[in-house]
Amino acid sequence: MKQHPDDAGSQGSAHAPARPTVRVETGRIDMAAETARLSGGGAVGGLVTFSGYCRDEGGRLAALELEHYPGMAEREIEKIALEAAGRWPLLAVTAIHRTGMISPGEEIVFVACASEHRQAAFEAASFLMDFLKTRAPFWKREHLVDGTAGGWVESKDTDDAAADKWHRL
Amino acid sequence: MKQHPDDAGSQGSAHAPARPTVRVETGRIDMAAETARLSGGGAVGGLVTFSGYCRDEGGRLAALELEHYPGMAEREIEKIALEAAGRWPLLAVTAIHRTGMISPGEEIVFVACASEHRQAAFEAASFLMDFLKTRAPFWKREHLVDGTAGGWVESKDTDDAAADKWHRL
Amino acid sequence: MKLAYFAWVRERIGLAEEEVQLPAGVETVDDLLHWLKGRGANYDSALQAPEIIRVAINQEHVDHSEPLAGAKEVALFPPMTGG
Amino acid sequence: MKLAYFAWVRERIGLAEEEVQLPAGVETVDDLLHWLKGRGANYDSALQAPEIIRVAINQEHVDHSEPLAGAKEVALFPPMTGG
Repeated sequence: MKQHPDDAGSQGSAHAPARPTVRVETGRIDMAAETARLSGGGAVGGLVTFSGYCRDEGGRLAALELEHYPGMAEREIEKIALEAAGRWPLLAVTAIHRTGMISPGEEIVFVACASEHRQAAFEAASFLMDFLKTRAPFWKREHLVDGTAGGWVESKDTDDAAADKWHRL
Repeated sequence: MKQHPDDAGSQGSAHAPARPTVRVETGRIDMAAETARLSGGGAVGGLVTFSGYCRDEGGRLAALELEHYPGMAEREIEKIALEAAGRWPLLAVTAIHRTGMISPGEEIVFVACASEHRQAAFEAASFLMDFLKTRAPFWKREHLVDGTAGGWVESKDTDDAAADKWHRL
Repeated sequence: MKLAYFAWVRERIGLAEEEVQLPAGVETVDDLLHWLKGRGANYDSALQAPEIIRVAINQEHVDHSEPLAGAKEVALFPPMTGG
Repeated sequence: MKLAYFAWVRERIGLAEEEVQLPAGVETVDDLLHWLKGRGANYDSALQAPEIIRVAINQEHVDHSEPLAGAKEVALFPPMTGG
Protein backbone atom coordinates (compact mmCIF):
# COMPACT_ATOMS: atom_id res chain seq x y z
CA MET A 1 0.00 0.00 0.00
CA LYS A 2 1.31 3.44 -0.89
CA GLN A 3 1.94 5.62 2.14
CA HIS A 4 1.15 9.31 2.04
CA PRO A 5 1.52 12.13 4.55
CA ASP A 6 -2.26 12.33 4.10
CA ASP A 7 -2.40 9.36 6.44
CA ALA A 8 -1.97 11.92 9.20
CA GLY A 9 -5.54 13.00 8.49
CA SER A 10 -6.99 16.31 7.43
CA GLN A 11 -9.12 18.68 9.43
CA GLY A 12 -10.74 19.72 6.17
CA SER A 13 -10.40 23.48 6.57
CA ALA A 14 -11.87 25.50 3.72
CA HIS A 15 -9.04 27.98 3.13
CA ALA A 16 -6.81 27.81 0.07
CA PRO A 17 -3.58 26.16 1.26
CA ALA A 18 -0.44 28.29 1.22
CA ARG A 19 1.91 27.43 -1.63
CA PRO A 20 5.02 26.06 0.08
CA THR A 21 8.57 27.23 -0.56
CA VAL A 22 10.73 24.09 -0.54
CA ARG A 23 14.43 23.86 -1.32
CA VAL A 24 17.29 21.39 -0.89
CA GLU A 25 20.65 23.12 -1.16
CA THR A 26 24.28 22.92 -0.12
CA GLY A 27 24.91 26.55 0.88
CA ARG A 28 24.09 28.35 4.12
CA ILE A 29 20.45 29.30 4.68
CA ASP A 30 19.79 33.05 4.93
CA MET A 31 17.25 32.81 7.71
CA ALA A 32 16.79 36.58 7.98
CA ALA A 33 15.84 36.81 4.30
CA GLU A 34 13.52 33.79 4.52
CA THR A 35 11.84 35.22 7.61
CA ALA A 36 11.44 38.69 6.11
CA ARG A 37 9.81 37.24 3.00
CA LEU A 38 7.20 35.38 5.05
CA SER A 39 6.21 38.16 7.42
CA GLY A 40 5.55 40.76 4.72
CA GLY A 41 2.04 42.09 4.29
CA GLY A 42 -0.46 42.94 7.00
CA ALA A 43 -2.22 39.57 7.28
CA VAL A 44 0.43 37.63 9.22
CA GLY A 45 -0.05 37.74 12.98
CA GLY A 46 2.46 35.10 14.01
CA LEU A 47 5.52 33.47 12.49
CA VAL A 48 7.17 30.41 14.01
CA THR A 49 10.57 29.27 12.77
CA PHE A 50 12.55 26.19 13.61
CA SER A 51 16.26 25.92 12.86
CA GLY A 52 18.03 22.62 13.39
CA TYR A 53 21.79 22.89 14.00
CA CYS A 54 24.76 20.59 13.76
CA ARG A 55 25.89 19.91 17.34
CA ASP A 56 29.56 19.25 18.15
CA GLU A 57 28.64 16.30 20.43
CA GLY A 58 30.92 17.50 23.19
CA GLY A 59 33.75 18.40 20.82
CA ARG A 60 33.87 14.92 19.26
CA LEU A 61 32.31 15.94 15.94
CA ALA A 62 34.12 17.78 13.12
CA ALA A 63 31.16 17.78 10.72
CA LEU A 64 27.97 16.07 9.68
CA GLU A 65 27.67 14.90 6.09
CA LEU A 66 24.11 14.97 4.78
CA GLU A 67 23.19 12.59 1.94
CA HIS A 68 19.80 12.78 0.23
CA TYR A 69 17.75 11.17 -2.52
CA PRO A 70 17.61 13.94 -5.14
CA GLY A 71 14.13 14.49 -6.50
CA MET A 72 12.35 12.41 -3.90
CA ALA A 73 13.71 14.56 -1.05
CA GLU A 74 12.20 17.74 -2.50
CA ARG A 75 8.92 15.98 -3.30
CA GLU A 76 8.56 14.50 0.17
CA ILE A 77 9.20 17.85 1.85
CA GLU A 78 6.70 19.50 -0.51
CA LYS A 79 4.09 16.85 0.38
CA ILE A 80 4.66 17.38 4.09
CA ALA A 81 4.43 21.17 3.68
CA LEU A 82 1.20 20.86 1.67
CA GLU A 83 -0.23 18.56 4.31
CA ALA A 84 0.59 21.16 6.98
CA ALA A 85 -0.97 23.91 4.85
CA GLY A 86 -4.11 21.78 4.55
CA ARG A 87 -4.38 21.05 8.26
CA TRP A 88 -3.72 24.57 9.55
CA PRO A 89 -4.70 27.99 8.13
CA LEU A 90 -1.19 28.98 7.07
CA LEU A 91 -0.47 32.15 5.12
CA ALA A 92 3.02 30.94 4.19
CA VAL A 93 5.19 27.90 4.76
CA THR A 94 8.88 27.40 4.01
CA ALA A 95 11.08 24.34 4.43
CA ILE A 96 14.75 24.30 3.43
CA HIS A 97 17.15 21.40 4.01
CA ARG A 98 20.88 21.48 3.45
CA THR A 99 23.03 18.63 2.11
CA GLY A 100 26.76 17.96 2.00
CA MET A 101 29.26 18.78 4.76
CA ILE A 102 27.96 20.87 7.64
CA SER A 103 30.11 22.17 10.49
CA PRO A 104 29.03 22.28 14.14
CA GLY A 105 27.04 25.44 14.83
CA GLU A 106 25.74 25.64 11.27
CA GLU A 107 22.08 25.11 10.43
CA ILE A 108 20.95 21.86 8.78
CA VAL A 109 17.28 22.59 8.32
CA PHE A 110 14.97 25.61 8.51
CA VAL A 111 11.19 25.62 8.57
CA ALA A 112 8.88 28.61 8.98
CA CYS A 113 5.11 28.83 9.24
CA ALA A 114 3.16 32.10 9.13
CA SER A 115 -0.44 32.34 10.20
CA GLU A 116 -2.97 34.86 11.41
CA HIS A 117 -2.77 33.43 14.94
CA ARG A 118 0.10 31.86 16.81
CA GLN A 119 -1.28 28.45 17.71
CA ALA A 120 -1.58 27.33 14.08
CA ALA A 121 1.96 28.48 13.33
CA PHE A 122 3.40 26.63 16.36
CA GLU A 123 1.58 23.41 15.62
CA ALA A 124 2.29 23.42 11.88
CA ALA A 125 6.03 24.05 12.38
CA SER A 126 6.26 21.24 14.93
CA PHE A 127 4.30 18.87 12.64
CA LEU A 128 6.52 19.78 9.70
CA MET A 129 9.67 18.89 11.63
CA ASP A 130 8.25 15.62 12.98
CA PHE A 131 7.32 14.44 9.49
CA LEU A 132 10.41 15.80 7.81
CA LYS A 133 12.55 13.77 10.25
CA THR A 134 10.75 10.50 9.50
CA ARG A 135 9.66 10.78 5.84
CA ALA A 136 12.13 12.96 3.93
CA PRO A 137 14.97 10.84 2.49
CA PHE A 138 18.05 12.37 4.15
CA TRP A 139 20.79 10.55 6.05
CA LYS A 140 23.47 11.94 8.37
CA ARG A 141 26.96 10.54 8.83
CA GLU A 142 29.47 11.79 11.34
CA HIS A 143 32.98 13.00 10.60
CA LEU A 144 35.10 13.04 13.73
CA VAL A 145 37.73 15.52 14.88
CA ASP A 146 40.34 12.72 14.84
CA GLY A 147 39.98 12.68 11.04
CA THR A 148 38.03 9.44 10.75
CA ALA A 149 34.65 9.11 9.15
CA GLY A 150 32.40 8.07 12.00
CA GLY A 151 29.25 6.05 11.60
CA TRP A 152 25.88 6.81 10.10
CA VAL A 153 23.56 8.42 12.61
CA GLU A 154 20.91 5.95 13.75
CA SER A 155 17.26 6.82 13.49
CA LYS A 156 15.52 7.44 16.79
CA ASP A 157 12.36 5.77 18.04
CA THR A 158 11.47 9.12 19.61
CA ASP A 159 11.26 10.64 16.11
CA ASP A 160 8.83 7.93 14.99
CA ALA A 161 6.79 8.47 18.14
CA ALA A 162 6.76 12.24 17.54
CA ALA A 163 5.43 11.73 14.01
CA ASP A 164 2.91 9.11 15.13
CA LYS A 165 1.28 11.42 17.66
CA TRP A 166 -0.21 13.56 14.87
CA HIS A 167 -2.24 10.55 13.67
CA ARG A 168 -4.10 10.55 16.94
CA LEU A 169 -5.14 14.21 16.84
CA MET B 1 -2.70 35.73 47.60
CA LYS B 2 0.29 36.62 45.47
CA GLN B 3 0.22 35.01 42.03
CA HIS B 4 3.40 33.77 40.43
CA PRO B 5 4.18 32.14 37.11
CA ASP B 6 5.38 29.31 39.37
CA ASP B 7 1.71 28.46 39.70
CA ALA B 8 2.15 26.75 36.35
CA GLY B 9 4.17 24.09 38.15
CA SER B 10 7.72 22.91 37.71
CA GLN B 11 8.94 19.62 36.37
CA GLY B 12 11.95 19.98 38.65
CA SER B 13 14.66 19.35 36.07
CA ALA B 14 18.18 19.37 37.47
CA HIS B 15 19.92 21.52 34.85
CA ALA B 16 21.07 25.06 35.55
CA PRO B 17 18.40 27.32 33.99
CA ALA B 18 19.46 29.46 31.04
CA ARG B 19 19.87 33.14 31.94
CA PRO B 20 17.14 34.92 29.95
CA THR B 21 17.68 37.91 27.70
CA VAL B 22 14.70 40.20 28.26
CA ARG B 23 14.15 43.66 26.80
CA VAL B 24 11.32 46.15 26.34
CA GLU B 25 12.14 48.70 23.66
CA THR B 26 10.63 51.04 21.09
CA GLY B 27 12.86 50.33 18.08
CA ARG B 28 12.68 47.50 15.55
CA ILE B 29 13.90 44.08 16.71
CA ASP B 30 16.91 42.73 14.79
CA MET B 31 15.71 39.15 14.65
CA ALA B 32 18.69 37.94 12.60
CA ALA B 33 21.13 39.23 15.23
CA GLU B 34 19.08 37.79 18.09
CA THR B 35 18.86 34.42 16.36
CA ALA B 36 22.57 34.33 15.52
CA ARG B 37 23.49 35.05 19.14
CA LEU B 38 21.41 32.12 20.40
CA SER B 39 22.54 29.48 17.94
CA GLY B 40 26.29 30.00 18.45
CA GLY B 41 28.31 27.16 19.92
CA GLY B 42 28.00 23.48 19.21
CA ALA B 43 25.53 22.52 21.94
CA VAL B 44 22.33 23.91 20.39
CA GLY B 45 20.42 21.36 18.31
CA GLY B 46 17.19 23.29 17.80
CA LEU B 47 16.07 26.90 17.94
CA VAL B 48 12.42 27.92 17.84
CA THR B 49 11.48 31.55 17.36
CA PHE B 50 8.11 33.23 17.48
CA SER B 51 7.52 36.68 16.02
CA GLY B 52 4.21 38.41 16.59
CA TYR B 53 3.29 41.02 13.97
CA CYS B 54 0.94 43.97 13.77
CA ARG B 55 -1.83 42.94 11.33
CA ASP B 56 -3.60 45.54 9.19
CA GLU B 57 -7.03 44.05 9.96
CA GLY B 58 -8.09 44.08 6.35
CA GLY B 59 -6.67 47.55 5.70
CA ARG B 60 -8.62 49.17 8.55
CA LEU B 61 -5.62 49.60 10.85
CA ALA B 62 -2.96 52.33 10.51
CA ALA B 63 -1.00 51.33 13.61
CA LEU B 64 -1.12 49.68 16.99
CA GLU B 65 -0.01 51.69 20.01
CA LEU B 66 1.55 49.56 22.74
CA GLU B 67 1.41 50.87 26.31
CA HIS B 68 3.23 49.10 29.14
CA TYR B 69 3.91 49.31 32.86
CA PRO B 70 7.62 50.19 32.97
CA GLY B 71 9.56 48.09 35.42
CA MET B 72 6.81 45.56 36.02
CA ALA B 73 6.68 44.63 32.31
CA GLU B 74 10.36 43.66 32.24
CA ARG B 75 10.11 41.82 35.56
CA GLU B 76 7.05 39.81 34.48
CA ILE B 77 8.68 38.75 31.21
CA GLU B 78 11.84 37.79 33.10
CA LYS B 79 9.80 35.68 35.52
CA ILE B 80 8.03 33.91 32.65
CA ALA B 81 11.34 33.28 30.89
CA LEU B 82 12.91 31.90 34.08
CA GLU B 83 9.89 29.66 34.57
CA ALA B 84 10.33 28.32 31.03
CA ALA B 85 14.05 27.78 31.63
CA GLY B 86 13.18 25.82 34.77
CA ARG B 87 10.59 23.62 33.09
CA TRP B 88 12.55 22.78 29.92
CA PRO B 89 16.29 22.17 29.40
CA LEU B 90 16.93 25.42 27.52
CA LEU B 91 20.40 26.52 26.50
CA ALA B 92 19.19 30.07 25.80
CA VAL B 93 15.98 32.05 25.97
CA THR B 94 15.23 35.53 24.66
CA ALA B 95 12.06 37.61 24.91
CA ILE B 96 11.79 41.13 23.49
CA HIS B 97 8.63 43.26 23.45
CA ARG B 98 8.21 46.56 21.66
CA THR B 99 6.19 49.54 22.88
CA GLY B 100 4.93 52.73 21.24
CA MET B 101 3.52 53.02 17.72
CA ILE B 102 3.89 49.94 15.53
CA SER B 103 2.88 49.83 11.84
CA PRO B 104 1.17 46.86 10.17
CA GLY B 105 3.75 44.30 9.06
CA GLU B 106 6.17 45.25 11.85
CA GLU B 107 7.00 42.89 14.70
CA ILE B 108 5.55 43.50 18.17
CA VAL B 109 7.17 40.69 20.08
CA PHE B 110 9.96 38.17 19.56
CA VAL B 111 10.75 35.10 21.60
CA ALA B 112 13.40 32.48 20.96
CA CYS B 113 14.26 29.26 22.77
CA ALA B 114 17.35 27.17 22.07
CA SER B 115 17.71 23.62 23.28
CA GLU B 116 19.60 20.44 22.54
CA HIS B 117 16.45 18.85 21.11
CA ARG B 118 13.55 20.37 19.26
CA GLN B 119 10.59 19.38 21.44
CA ALA B 120 11.77 21.41 24.43
CA ALA B 121 12.36 24.47 22.26
CA PHE B 122 8.90 24.25 20.67
CA GLU B 123 7.10 23.79 23.98
CA ALA B 124 9.04 26.48 25.82
CA ALA B 125 8.47 29.09 23.09
CA SER B 126 4.74 28.33 23.01
CA PHE B 127 4.55 28.48 26.83
CA LEU B 128 6.45 31.78 26.85
CA MET B 129 3.97 33.37 24.44
CA ASP B 130 0.90 32.04 26.26
CA PHE B 131 2.08 33.51 29.57
CA LEU B 132 3.46 36.69 28.08
CA LYS B 133 0.02 37.40 26.57
CA THR B 134 -1.81 36.96 29.88
CA ARG B 135 0.68 38.12 32.54
CA ALA B 136 2.96 40.80 31.08
CA PRO B 137 1.45 44.29 31.56
CA PHE B 138 1.11 45.53 27.97
CA TRP B 139 -1.99 46.97 26.31
CA LYS B 140 -2.75 47.57 22.65
CA ARG B 141 -4.87 50.34 21.21
CA GLU B 142 -5.80 50.70 17.58
CA HIS B 143 -5.15 53.73 15.38
CA LEU B 144 -7.33 53.62 12.27
CA VAL B 145 -6.53 54.63 8.71
CA ASP B 146 -9.31 57.26 8.85
CA GLY B 147 -7.16 59.14 11.39
CA THR B 148 -9.20 58.32 14.48
CA ALA B 149 -7.85 56.57 17.53
CA GLY B 150 -9.79 53.33 17.65
CA GLY B 151 -10.51 51.41 20.79
CA TRP B 152 -8.35 49.42 23.16
CA VAL B 153 -7.95 45.85 21.99
CA GLU B 154 -9.99 43.53 24.20
CA SER B 155 -8.39 40.57 25.89
CA LYS B 156 -9.35 37.19 24.51
CA ASP B 157 -10.72 34.25 26.45
CA THR B 158 -8.70 32.03 24.12
CA ASP B 159 -5.51 33.57 25.50
CA ASP B 160 -6.53 32.75 29.07
CA ALA B 161 -7.40 29.22 27.98
CA ALA B 162 -4.05 28.86 26.24
CA ALA B 163 -2.20 29.89 29.41
CA ASP B 164 -4.40 27.70 31.61
CA LYS B 165 -3.59 24.55 29.67
CA TRP B 166 0.00 24.58 30.99
CA HIS B 167 -1.31 24.17 34.55
CA ARG B 168 -2.71 20.80 33.61
CA LEU B 169 0.51 19.38 32.18
CA MET C 1 0.25 55.43 48.78
CA LYS C 2 0.86 55.83 45.07
CA LEU C 3 -1.82 54.71 42.64
CA ALA C 4 -0.89 54.08 38.97
CA TYR C 5 -3.38 53.64 36.15
CA PHE C 6 -2.87 52.15 32.71
CA ALA C 7 -4.68 51.91 29.34
CA TRP C 8 -8.42 52.68 29.52
CA VAL C 9 -8.38 52.83 33.31
CA ARG C 10 -5.91 55.71 32.99
CA GLU C 11 -7.95 57.37 30.23
CA ARG C 12 -11.27 57.19 32.05
CA ILE C 13 -9.87 58.42 35.37
CA GLY C 14 -7.90 61.09 33.53
CA LEU C 15 -4.70 60.56 35.51
CA ALA C 16 -1.64 58.36 35.04
CA GLU C 17 -0.91 58.33 38.77
CA GLU C 18 -1.77 60.03 42.04
CA GLU C 19 -0.95 59.92 45.77
CA VAL C 20 -3.82 59.01 48.07
CA GLN C 21 -4.40 58.73 51.82
CA LEU C 22 -6.62 55.73 52.49
CA PRO C 23 -9.50 56.28 54.91
CA ALA C 24 -9.92 53.87 57.80
CA GLY C 25 -11.59 50.62 56.76
CA VAL C 26 -9.95 50.40 53.33
CA GLU C 27 -7.80 47.36 53.97
CA THR C 28 -7.88 45.19 50.87
CA VAL C 29 -7.66 45.68 47.10
CA ASP C 30 -11.39 45.12 46.91
CA ASP C 31 -11.98 47.86 49.51
CA LEU C 32 -9.74 50.20 47.51
CA LEU C 33 -11.61 49.61 44.24
CA HIS C 34 -14.99 50.35 45.84
CA TRP C 35 -13.71 53.43 47.68
CA LEU C 36 -12.18 54.81 44.46
CA LYS C 37 -15.40 54.15 42.53
CA GLY C 38 -17.18 56.62 44.82
CA ARG C 39 -14.70 59.47 44.26
CA GLY C 40 -16.37 60.89 41.13
CA ALA C 41 -17.84 60.20 37.71
CA ASN C 42 -14.43 59.56 36.15
CA TYR C 43 -13.59 56.91 38.77
CA ASP C 44 -17.07 55.44 38.49
CA SER C 45 -16.64 55.14 34.73
CA ALA C 46 -13.27 53.41 35.04
CA LEU C 47 -14.49 51.04 37.75
CA GLN C 48 -17.94 50.17 36.46
CA ALA C 49 -17.01 46.51 36.60
CA PRO C 50 -14.42 46.31 39.40
CA GLU C 51 -14.16 42.53 39.09
CA ILE C 52 -12.43 42.78 35.71
CA ILE C 53 -9.79 45.28 36.89
CA ARG C 54 -6.33 43.73 37.31
CA VAL C 55 -4.26 44.95 40.24
CA ALA C 56 -0.55 44.90 41.04
CA ILE C 57 0.95 45.79 44.41
CA ASN C 58 4.58 46.86 44.26
CA GLN C 59 4.63 45.52 40.67
CA GLU C 60 3.36 42.03 41.53
CA HIS C 61 0.00 40.68 40.34
CA VAL C 62 -2.43 40.21 43.25
CA ASP C 63 -5.99 38.98 43.77
CA HIS C 64 -8.66 41.43 44.92
CA SER C 65 -8.61 39.84 48.38
CA GLU C 66 -4.98 40.91 48.94
CA PRO C 67 -4.42 43.22 51.96
CA LEU C 68 -2.96 46.63 51.15
CA ALA C 69 -0.58 46.55 54.14
CA GLY C 70 2.94 47.32 52.93
CA ALA C 71 1.79 48.60 49.55
CA LYS C 72 3.84 51.53 48.24
CA GLU C 73 2.50 51.43 44.68
CA VAL C 74 -0.84 49.99 43.64
CA ALA C 75 -1.49 49.76 39.90
CA LEU C 76 -4.92 49.32 38.31
CA PHE C 77 -5.27 48.20 34.70
CA PRO C 78 -7.44 46.23 32.25
CA PRO C 79 -6.67 42.61 31.32
CA MET C 80 -3.39 42.54 29.41
CA THR C 81 -3.36 42.47 25.61
CA GLY C 82 0.34 42.42 24.76
CA GLY C 83 2.29 39.81 22.86
CA MET D 1 14.52 -1.89 -13.66
CA LYS D 2 16.79 0.64 -11.96
CA LEU D 3 17.82 0.09 -8.36
CA ALA D 4 19.16 3.00 -6.30
CA TYR D 5 20.93 2.66 -2.94
CA PHE D 6 21.55 5.29 -0.29
CA ALA D 7 23.63 5.80 2.89
CA TRP D 8 24.96 2.55 4.43
CA VAL D 9 22.93 0.40 2.01
CA ARG D 10 24.89 2.07 -0.81
CA GLU D 11 28.19 1.69 1.05
CA ARG D 12 27.75 -1.98 1.88
CA ILE D 13 26.58 -2.95 -1.61
CA GLY D 14 29.33 -0.80 -3.10
CA LEU D 15 27.10 0.73 -5.78
CA ALA D 16 24.95 3.87 -5.91
CA GLU D 17 22.69 2.34 -8.58
CA GLU D 18 22.41 -0.51 -11.06
CA GLU D 19 20.05 -1.92 -13.71
CA VAL D 20 18.65 -5.37 -13.01
CA GLN D 21 16.44 -7.91 -14.79
CA LEU D 22 14.15 -9.54 -12.27
CA PRO D 23 13.86 -13.33 -12.46
CA ALA D 24 10.39 -14.86 -12.61
CA GLY D 25 8.72 -15.04 -9.19
CA VAL D 26 10.12 -11.75 -7.88
CA GLU D 27 6.87 -9.82 -7.73
CA THR D 28 6.89 -7.73 -4.55
CA VAL D 29 9.34 -5.52 -2.68
CA ASP D 30 9.80 -8.33 -0.18
CA ASP D 31 10.66 -10.77 -3.00
CA LEU D 32 13.17 -8.25 -4.37
CA LEU D 33 14.93 -7.81 -1.01
CA HIS D 34 15.36 -11.55 -0.53
CA TRP D 35 16.51 -12.11 -4.12
CA LEU D 36 19.09 -9.31 -3.79
CA LYS D 37 20.33 -10.70 -0.47
CA GLY D 38 21.43 -13.87 -2.28
CA ARG D 39 23.48 -12.07 -4.93
CA GLY D 40 26.73 -11.89 -2.92
CA ALA D 41 28.40 -11.03 0.36
CA ASN D 42 28.04 -7.28 -0.22
CA TYR D 43 24.27 -7.60 -0.75
CA ASP D 44 23.98 -9.98 2.18
CA SER D 45 25.76 -7.47 4.40
CA ALA D 46 23.48 -4.61 3.32
CA LEU D 47 20.33 -6.69 3.70
CA GLN D 48 21.08 -8.59 6.91
CA ALA D 49 17.86 -7.26 8.39
CA PRO D 50 15.61 -6.73 5.37
CA GLU D 51 12.69 -5.67 7.58
CA ILE D 52 14.40 -2.40 8.52
CA ILE D 53 15.19 -1.40 4.93
CA ARG D 54 12.99 1.43 3.63
CA VAL D 55 11.88 1.22 0.02
CA ALA D 56 10.59 3.76 -2.49
CA ILE D 57 9.10 2.88 -5.87
CA ASN D 58 9.27 5.70 -8.41
CA GLN D 59 10.21 8.02 -5.49
CA GLU D 60 7.18 7.15 -3.31
CA HIS D 61 7.49 5.34 0.03
CA VAL D 62 6.00 1.84 -0.12
CA ASP D 63 5.49 -1.10 2.22
CA HIS D 64 7.37 -4.34 1.61
CA SER D 65 4.15 -5.97 0.39
CA GLU D 66 3.93 -3.54 -2.55
CA PRO D 67 3.96 -5.24 -6.02
CA LEU D 68 6.83 -4.22 -8.28
CA ALA D 69 4.61 -3.99 -11.37
CA GLY D 70 5.14 -0.60 -13.03
CA ALA D 71 8.29 0.17 -11.07
CA LYS D 72 10.93 2.02 -13.09
CA GLU D 73 13.13 2.97 -10.13
CA VAL D 74 13.26 1.15 -6.81
CA ALA D 75 15.31 2.76 -4.06
CA LEU D 76 16.57 0.99 -0.92
CA PHE D 77 17.78 2.94 2.07
CA PRO D 78 18.05 2.96 5.89
CA PRO D 79 15.51 4.75 8.10
CA MET D 80 15.81 8.49 7.48
CA THR D 81 17.86 10.67 9.81
CA GLY D 82 17.52 14.14 8.30
CA GLY D 83 16.06 17.27 9.85
